[in-house]
Amino acid sequence: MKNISLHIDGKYVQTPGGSTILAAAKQNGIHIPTLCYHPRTRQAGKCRLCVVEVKGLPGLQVSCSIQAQDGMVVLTHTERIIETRKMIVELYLSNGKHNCMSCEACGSCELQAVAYHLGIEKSDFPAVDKDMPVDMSCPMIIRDMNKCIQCYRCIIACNDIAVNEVLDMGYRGSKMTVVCDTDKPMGKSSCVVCGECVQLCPTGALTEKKAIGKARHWETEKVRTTCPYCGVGCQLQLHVKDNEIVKVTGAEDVEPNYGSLCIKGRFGYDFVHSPLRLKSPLLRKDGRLEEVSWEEALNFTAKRFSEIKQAHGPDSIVGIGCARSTNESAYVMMKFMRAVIGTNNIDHCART
Amino acid sequence: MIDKDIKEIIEGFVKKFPCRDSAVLPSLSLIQKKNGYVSEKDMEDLSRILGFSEARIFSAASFYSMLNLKPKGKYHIQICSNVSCSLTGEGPLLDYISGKLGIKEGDTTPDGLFSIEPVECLGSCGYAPAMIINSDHYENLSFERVDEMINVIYEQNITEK
Amino acid sequence: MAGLASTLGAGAMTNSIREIENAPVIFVIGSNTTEAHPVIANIMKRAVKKGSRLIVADPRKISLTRWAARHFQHKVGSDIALLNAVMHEIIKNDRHDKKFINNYTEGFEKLMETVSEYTPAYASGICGLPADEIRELAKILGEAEKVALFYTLGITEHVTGTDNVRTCANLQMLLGNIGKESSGVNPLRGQNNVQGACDMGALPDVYTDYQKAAYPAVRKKFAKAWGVNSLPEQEGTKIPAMFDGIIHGNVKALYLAGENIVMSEPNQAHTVKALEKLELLIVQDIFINETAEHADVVFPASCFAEKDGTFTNTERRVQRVRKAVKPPGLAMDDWWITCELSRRMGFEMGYTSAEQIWEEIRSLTPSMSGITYKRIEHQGIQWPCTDEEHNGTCYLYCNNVFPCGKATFQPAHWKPPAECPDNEYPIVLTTGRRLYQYHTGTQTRLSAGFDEICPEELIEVNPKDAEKLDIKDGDYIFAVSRRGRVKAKAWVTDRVLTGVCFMTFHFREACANVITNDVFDPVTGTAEYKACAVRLEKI
Amino acid sequence: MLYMSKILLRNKDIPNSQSLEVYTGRGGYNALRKALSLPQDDVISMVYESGLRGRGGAGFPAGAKWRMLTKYRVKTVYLICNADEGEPGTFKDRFIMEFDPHLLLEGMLITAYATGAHHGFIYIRGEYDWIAKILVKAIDEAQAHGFIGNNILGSSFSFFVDVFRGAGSYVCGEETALIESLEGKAGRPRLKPPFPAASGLYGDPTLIHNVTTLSYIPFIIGNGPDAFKSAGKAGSGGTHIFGISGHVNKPGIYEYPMGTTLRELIYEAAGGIRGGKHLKAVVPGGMSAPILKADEIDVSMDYQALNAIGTMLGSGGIVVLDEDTSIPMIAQKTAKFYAHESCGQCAPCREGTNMIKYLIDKIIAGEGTAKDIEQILRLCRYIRGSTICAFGIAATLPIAAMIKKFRNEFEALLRD
Repeated sequence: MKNISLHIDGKYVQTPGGSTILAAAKQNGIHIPTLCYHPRTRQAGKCRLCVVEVKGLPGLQVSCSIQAQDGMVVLTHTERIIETRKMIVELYLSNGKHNCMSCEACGSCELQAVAYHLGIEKSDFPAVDKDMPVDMSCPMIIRDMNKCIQCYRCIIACNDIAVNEVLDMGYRGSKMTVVCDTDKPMGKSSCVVCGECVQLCPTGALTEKKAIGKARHWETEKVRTTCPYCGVGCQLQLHVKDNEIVKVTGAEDVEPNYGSLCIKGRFGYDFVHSPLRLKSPLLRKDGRLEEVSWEEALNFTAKRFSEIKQAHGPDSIVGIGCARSTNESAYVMMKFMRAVIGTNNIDHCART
Repeated sequence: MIDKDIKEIIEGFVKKFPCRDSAVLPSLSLIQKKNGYVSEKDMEDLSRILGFSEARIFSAASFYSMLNLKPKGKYHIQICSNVSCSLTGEGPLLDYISGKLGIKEGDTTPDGLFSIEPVECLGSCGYAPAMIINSDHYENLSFERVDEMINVIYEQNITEK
Repeated sequence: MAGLASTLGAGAMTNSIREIENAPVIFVIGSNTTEAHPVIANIMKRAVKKGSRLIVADPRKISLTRWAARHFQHKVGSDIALLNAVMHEIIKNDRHDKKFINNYTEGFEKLMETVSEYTPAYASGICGLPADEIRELAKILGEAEKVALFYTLGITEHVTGTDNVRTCANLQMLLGNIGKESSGVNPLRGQNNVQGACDMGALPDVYTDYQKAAYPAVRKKFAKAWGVNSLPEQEGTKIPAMFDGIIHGNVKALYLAGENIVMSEPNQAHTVKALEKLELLIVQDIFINETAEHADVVFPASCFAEKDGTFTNTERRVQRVRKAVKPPGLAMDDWWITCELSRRMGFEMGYTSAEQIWEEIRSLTPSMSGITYKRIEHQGIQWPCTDEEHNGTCYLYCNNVFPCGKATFQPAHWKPPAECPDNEYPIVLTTGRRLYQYHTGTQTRLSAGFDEICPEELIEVNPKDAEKLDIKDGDYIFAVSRRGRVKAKAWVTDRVLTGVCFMTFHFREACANVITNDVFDPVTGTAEYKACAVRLEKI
Repeated sequence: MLYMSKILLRNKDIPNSQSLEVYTGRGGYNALRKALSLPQDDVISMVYESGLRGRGGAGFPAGAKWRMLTKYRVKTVYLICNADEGEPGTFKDRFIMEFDPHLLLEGMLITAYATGAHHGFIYIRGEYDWIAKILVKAIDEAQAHGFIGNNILGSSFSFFVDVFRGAGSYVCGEETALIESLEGKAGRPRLKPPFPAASGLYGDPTLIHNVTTLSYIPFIIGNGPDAFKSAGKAGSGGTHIFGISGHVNKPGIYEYPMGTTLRELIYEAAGGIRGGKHLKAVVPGGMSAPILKADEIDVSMDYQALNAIGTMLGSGGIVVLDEDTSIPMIAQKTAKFYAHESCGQCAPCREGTNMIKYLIDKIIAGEGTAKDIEQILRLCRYIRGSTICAFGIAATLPIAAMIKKFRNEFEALLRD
């Protein structure tokens, strides 16, 4: 698309045609706060935090959904805009239970970030009582609707990204809340626990149960890797603190999954730290497997392989490689069987 | 539960409208008319018949104030509580009826006969006060006329028994 | 994969995951995509929302059918009859792509001859589908501008698996759905690095990049690179033959890296018997599993989060694996262990990093020679990628260039499964996976929450069969075959047809592979996991 | 002198006015015949020239709306009659549908012909059960006589119409919410653009008009645009149906030319204040219109004049309040209504209307402080213009006006 030019806050800026005002501003280093907008859920317009003034248009316009036009004159930080944003954030704080102290989302919460940005210490409105029971019924996901800001991201995630069609918006007005199926607890619903909703939730309304209390967002190192389950090869972020994986999220900016995962990829990581993991080489002695040193186990094995090869020929030894280990390991195993043992008896579980 | 007859009518809605989406609201209203309210099971059944997610059906059913997700009395009285209706008449009609039936708003009488609830404008502002019993509309109400109507219902139900 | 290699040239998905979203028709046969490849299923469902027609052919009413425009519920093991009849109809109605067939394929006459006898009426008797439904499927596929075909183990895990795959390829060649975007023949690989393990030559007949071990030039090339005088000539054995070799006493030692074969191979008793007969069993794994219990030596290996390297996904994309945490105790990388053994047997490999190994791999592997760790730092690259300027390949056979000149039709006749139901074992058992467990359960069952959602094996039984046998939903029952018996809970559901039941191999307490049949496709050595005869017994 | 003109209500008091026989006997469906003999664009031009403005509340010129649709002639076009009358104080559309359903149908038919629509819906609020039945009967009758169906009156024009009942939601009067509701979803307004003229029902171009607007069409086509224009005043052509309720002697509906003064309507048409009391305030255009004080009623009832004094014609629902009325009580009812009816979709409206209600309740309960009044005004100021649909404006303008004009009454209730 051809570039168009417009004025934002008195600055002459350029943006590709078809961009929203929000995108145009972002490309040019102008920050407009958002809550419901996310690049993966796209058109939003629910939180109204990204409002701007556009010369010639009445009222305020949501920059996340209005297309930038050639010659448009946009203001993003007038008093009216700032006051509107402050009002909205204060209303959110008054109408929900937002306590950052123990909230799992602290540090990655977008409401917290916006409040910080606007300098809101506490809401000037009285607190309206909201006390919805926390839904703990799902083994993987905690739903605390007191922290929900009705941004619709989880609903778009569930219906348009993962297309599992479990979530929708129930009731109306101030009673409006996200429901699973016919307002069932998540663990009793048709939810397949892909966690797309958790990944896209901007606050602590949806959190990973296993991650609770393990680490603050800023304490973890994020390591990009490839999922160890099926052949799709989803790209993951492992959130690591003190040599422990505390959480897994999807990597949003790459193929093939662009952030999507399934229950196994997102929640099936704790086998890594299972106490049942093998920690030492084992050697069968008097019929029992006993812990031995690497030296002993390797020497024994090498000796036995050599003996058998000597006695029965290289084809009496077979190797089965692993369809779950790395290419590099598979290659080395293949090379070992062919170059060292001297046989083509190498196969792997290619079929299951 | 959606029985065979209701299912047939619903399938008729699907055929009648240019798009099956439009069958959702008429189906929910129909279910309520037949069953008195829309139960969880009804919504699950409807989801399967129409091929929409349960959540989508629930989202619609829980949005509209005329659809009940819980059972109501046999005679569900909805009284306008908006401006024009509270300017005229002898006093708040809701308080009068709730006093007469001995139940609070939102409740059902122990015999299951009546339930009452305030509603917003019924479009009878010039003929206030107004109320609806099930789907029948009543205007220009006085306490006396309300007494009469309730008594008629009582009598009808005694003779029916 | 042999089926695809012999028809089209390469044993891999022809197209890419992201192309699914734009396919006008998506034809899924023998793939329970929502449970086995959930993220790909998401993209299929998104495509449906955007207007694609999703067509499912599967003996089970899998979850994907909820989004499908049509579900054809054919009988277990009748795929060739169904697809041959579909091709019969397509040719009859002149809906085949003559230009593609004439210019880019060989063997069309043979195909015509083979499918000529598969009239819808004839196939109907085999598939259990009305002839009109077969005609309808042919019409949908024949009229579509493009069709993207997907299959998984429902196609391959049959004694006729190779023929099944070839038949899928025949269909797509007939329709000219090869060599263009959002079409093709797309096998979805079941484990994270099956594609990679194949590409790396962990197979008895090929080196990396499917370079044939039988060719002297190939052996010479690798011998030179590895610094050895010669490399073995004789083709090696596949897993089933290995077991036979053990039982016959020809094979004495097994070096097993990371496979839980007791659970994953069919006819468990046979597998265990073989393991017990071995002189030496070396197991390299992350857990003591059912197989490691028989080992003489167990090497503790590192898992995916503890090592550097690469995996290759189902769309041929080589992606990085990165070390995030330290392995527990003394556990080490698989390749380190193998290298140490090698050194002790007098052959020094001397690698100090995974990247170093990769550099050797790409020097010997033409289709990956352009892929470096640096280039895939952010996003993986799909092979073929022949030099460092090459951006990788989204879909194969662009411009209809096939590795062996032309694509070859390889028609096949339908054959019934090796073991068909009879009076004693009247029900067909077919096996597969559930969303909430993985493979033999070693990973998911040791992760919190999974056993809460999916705690035990469920045998799917059709309500009519259940009624006949007086089985109620939730009853514990026995599934009995000629090879053994398994006890598990019955799930009475119309997901399966009458006369069919379904199980998985996730639970050691009730593993379907105790009773599955150890017969194999003669070309690939893949077992017929998808069909054997059982009877169900009420307890 | 007050001149009562009858365009829409001319059949109201005729016995059996709902029947096709009576309607055609009084010249009904002649305008349709005339329209069918004209090119579609000529029909559109007549409506354009008449200056007819939408009577649902927003007052958008009807002809301009039609012209937006003409570029979609090749696509499926839907026509929707918005009969979801739900604004407190408004009760005009029901009388047209109840007593003259064929007038509405004829209006829809002409509109459909001009704009290329072949399928129409009358979206009627669920509470109007008996009126829905009248409409269904009228449609059946019209269809039996060839006014609705295929090849209407021998022409190539075909049109079908369904009555679709709402289920209790004020927001569904907003046209995109109404479309969502017709599509079986919760009635939550869509983001605009796209506007319904480009992408409406089922994603197709859609024209939506209020009952009253559509009912003027037969008169305009039958008598020409000038006849309509001259029935009102410049910029506000035609008549208007005013529904007068509250403290007047003769509440009810009255059709008068645009430009009649509010004083005339209260004191002449509706017979003045009940019980000889003094007037305190008037809501001139449904509960979303800012309130007027007794000294502001000499205003001409038309779009421009009412806008000039900070209020609006809206739906023409006039609520008259006498000297004994508590304005905070009216504010409380109004706030409760808007909090109850907010669809909940966008944050300022959902959270804001609820907070306004909370604060007014607090003041009425004697717990309020001066800061609460300021906070209500703050909410009114910033909710306005920041919401997805006009509901946010409707919910805040009246409250702000009540506080500004009767602040002492609110202050008298404060805690200190």
